[in-house]
Amino acid sequence: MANNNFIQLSALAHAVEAVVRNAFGTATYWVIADVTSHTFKAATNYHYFELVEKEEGGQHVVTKFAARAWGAGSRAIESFEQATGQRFTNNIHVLVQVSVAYHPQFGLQLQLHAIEASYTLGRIAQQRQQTLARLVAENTDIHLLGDAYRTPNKSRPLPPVLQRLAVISSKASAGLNDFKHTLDGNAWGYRFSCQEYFTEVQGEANAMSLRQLLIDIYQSGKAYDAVVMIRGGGAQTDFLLFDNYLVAQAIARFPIPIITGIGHQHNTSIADMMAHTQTKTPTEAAAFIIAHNRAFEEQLLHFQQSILVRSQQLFVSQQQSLSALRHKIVQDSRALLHEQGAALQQHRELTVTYVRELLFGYRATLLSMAGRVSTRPALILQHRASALKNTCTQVRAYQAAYLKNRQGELAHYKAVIHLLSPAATLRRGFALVKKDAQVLSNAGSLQAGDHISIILADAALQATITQKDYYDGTTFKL
Amino acid sequence: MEQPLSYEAAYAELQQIATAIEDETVSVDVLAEKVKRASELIAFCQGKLRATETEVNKIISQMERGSNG
Amino acid sequence: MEQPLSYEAAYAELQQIATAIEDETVSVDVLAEKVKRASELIAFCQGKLRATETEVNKIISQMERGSNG
Amino acid sequence: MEQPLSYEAAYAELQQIATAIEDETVSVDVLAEKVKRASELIAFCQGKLRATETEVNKIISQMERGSNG
Amino acid sequence: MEQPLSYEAAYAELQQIATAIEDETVSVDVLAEKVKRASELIAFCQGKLRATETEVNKIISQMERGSNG
Amino acid sequence: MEQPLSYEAAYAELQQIATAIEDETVSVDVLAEKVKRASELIAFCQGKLRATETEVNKIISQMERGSNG
Amino acid sequence: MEQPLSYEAAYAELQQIATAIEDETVSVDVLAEKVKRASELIAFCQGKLRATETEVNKIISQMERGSNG
Repeated sequence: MANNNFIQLSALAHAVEAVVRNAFGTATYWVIADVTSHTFKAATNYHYFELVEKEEGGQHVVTKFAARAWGAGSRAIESFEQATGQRFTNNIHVLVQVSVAYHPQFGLQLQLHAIEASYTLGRIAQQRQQTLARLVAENTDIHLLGDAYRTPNKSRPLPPVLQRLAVISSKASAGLNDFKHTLDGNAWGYRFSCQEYFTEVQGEANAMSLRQLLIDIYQSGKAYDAVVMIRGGGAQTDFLLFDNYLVAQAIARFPIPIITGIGHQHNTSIADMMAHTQTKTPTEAAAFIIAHNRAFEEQLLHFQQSILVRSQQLFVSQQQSLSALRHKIVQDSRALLHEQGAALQQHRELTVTYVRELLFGYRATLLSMAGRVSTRPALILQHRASALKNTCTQVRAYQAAYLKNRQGELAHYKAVIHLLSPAATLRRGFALVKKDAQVLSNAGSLQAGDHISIILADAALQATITQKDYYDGTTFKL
Repeated sequence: MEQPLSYEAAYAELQQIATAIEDETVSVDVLAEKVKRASELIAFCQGKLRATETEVNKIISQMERGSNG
Repeated sequence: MEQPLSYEAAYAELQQIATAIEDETVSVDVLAEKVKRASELIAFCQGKLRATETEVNKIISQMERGSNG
Repeated sequence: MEQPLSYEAAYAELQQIATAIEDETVSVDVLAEKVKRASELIAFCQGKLRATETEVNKIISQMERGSNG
Repeated sequence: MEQPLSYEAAYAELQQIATAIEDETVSVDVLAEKVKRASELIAFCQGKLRATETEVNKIISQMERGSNG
Repeated sequence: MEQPLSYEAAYAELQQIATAIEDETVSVDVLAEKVKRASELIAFCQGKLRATETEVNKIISQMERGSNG
Repeated sequence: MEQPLSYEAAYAELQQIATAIEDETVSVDVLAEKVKRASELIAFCQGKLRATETEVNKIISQMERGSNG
């Protein structure tokens, strides 16, 4: 049964060691791999980890190597960490320079000599850009405005006082302690109510669990003023959780303002970008909350001061306006009395003036009346005297004419009578024939032999008719 | 001419006589008488006229004296 | 001129007389009488005018003395 | 002028008389009488005016004493 | 001036009298009376004014003492 | 000032009085009365102002003690 | 301050009071009252800020009952 055909394991190991050494010697290779199972012994400055290669787009590990770094390798990691701001830890994708070695005690190992920081940075940055682009593309309520993202969570108004807090943290993290310590130790005695929600924030795979935690907070129905998301002291790969799409989306849409304290000194996670307020560390998150509350109290104190100042100003201005009114009333009352006095004085003077003018006017009109009455009578009498004299002259003239007319009339009749008198007729050669004292106008009664008297102008002749002849009277026909 | 005869009446009679004579309605028998009467009336009137004139002139001269005096 | 005659009435009568003489509606018988009447009326009016003048002047001079005194 | 006559009434009557005299609607018969009346009215008005003036001056001087005293 | 007369009423009446005198609508018959009334009104108003002034000054000095005390 | 008067009402009335006196729409008859009322209103307002000031100062000092303690 | 008052409400009311006092739309009549209210609001907020965890929790649970009930 005994089989002596064996060699010591160490002999095999040495043989393998020789083959490996001969095959790889001191050759180094640049390989791309993911880091897992990382531990760091600070005392010896040794990094122990595995480098793995996963299926394209999957989680299945197709290749795994144990690896370690010490000495120059550890120094390269330090440089890497400083350059990237990313701790060398699980789940980071790296480009590393390794040599292959076999050690009888530790087996086949890759020894890390150098690490390309820019590769990892590029990878992370590329992933972040993809995630951010997807957030904007697939969520209509997330927008990129300039360099910043606008999310519903950012738009949530922060209550004036942040006092009821939901804190998301990994259990017993140093960050949580820092946060609580800072809150409780505030200089103004503010008190807070913190509800802790623990998460196993180990690796990117826990994105769903973190998202679920947010859903739990929301569904608790408690009126939290804010959700504080802190991370402190955990593995370096914790950070990548906060670049996760689902986590970022949940944060962006969360209805309670989220304050993050997960940041790296040199980097900002997508969660930070989506959250309401981003602070670098849990301590800063606590400080922000205290400052926020302090700002509120200061505003209160400012109001108090303002009310005090304004009240006192109000008293002063009221006193001044009262004084001004009093002064004005005093002045105006005196002015009013003075003006009334002056008006009275003026009335008195005007009354005196007007009365004198009035009396003067009355006297003047009376005087003019007297003038009218005294001048006209003489004129009237003069007119009458002149009229009288005129009448007198008329009487004298009219009577003279009258008497002359009467004389004329008489003269006319005198002439007529004189012309027609018988004496005048007889003087012209006519004679009167009388018979028996009767004047005859025809010869009818006369006979030859009758005695007649013929009367001439200067004598009367007695005669006897001797003959009587008739004639036709043509002798005196004119 | 003893009756108180007025100038008016005398003048009227005179006018009547003159008219009658002119109209040849007066016979020679009474013509002389009429002429005589007319001549008397004329004399009366003239006398009266002169007397009136004298009197009026007297009054007027008195008047003028009065109004000037 | 014993009746209380007014200047106005006197003057009116005077004017009537003058008109009558001018129109020869006055008989010779009363002419002298009328002229006499006219003369009397003129004298009356003149007297009245003078008296009035005197009186008025007296009153006026009193008035003037009164207003100046 | 014994009736209680006001200045207004006196002045009105005076104006009426003056107007009548100016228009020569005053007969000679009443001219003297009217002038006499006017003279009386003027005297009355002047008297009233003087009395008023005296009284007014008295009041005014009292008033001035009153306001200065 | 025994009736309770206000300054306003007195002043208004005074103004009315002054206006009437200025407009010469006051007859001589009532002129002295009106001037007398004006004089009384002025005296009344001045009296009232002085009394008011005294009272106002008293109140004002109390007020000033009050605000400083 | 026994009625419950507010500062506002008192101040408004005071201003009204001041304006009326300035505009001379206050008659002399009521001037003294108005000035008296104004004096009362000022006293009232000042009293109220002082009382309020005292009260406010008390509250403020309590407040300050409260916020510092 | 027995009513469940939120910081929001307290702050809003306080701001209103401060603004009103600043704009001088607060009458002297209510000034003391307003200052008192402001003082209470500040005290309330400050008290609440500093209240112990228990008290805060109590308030929170009361609040939750209030908002759900």
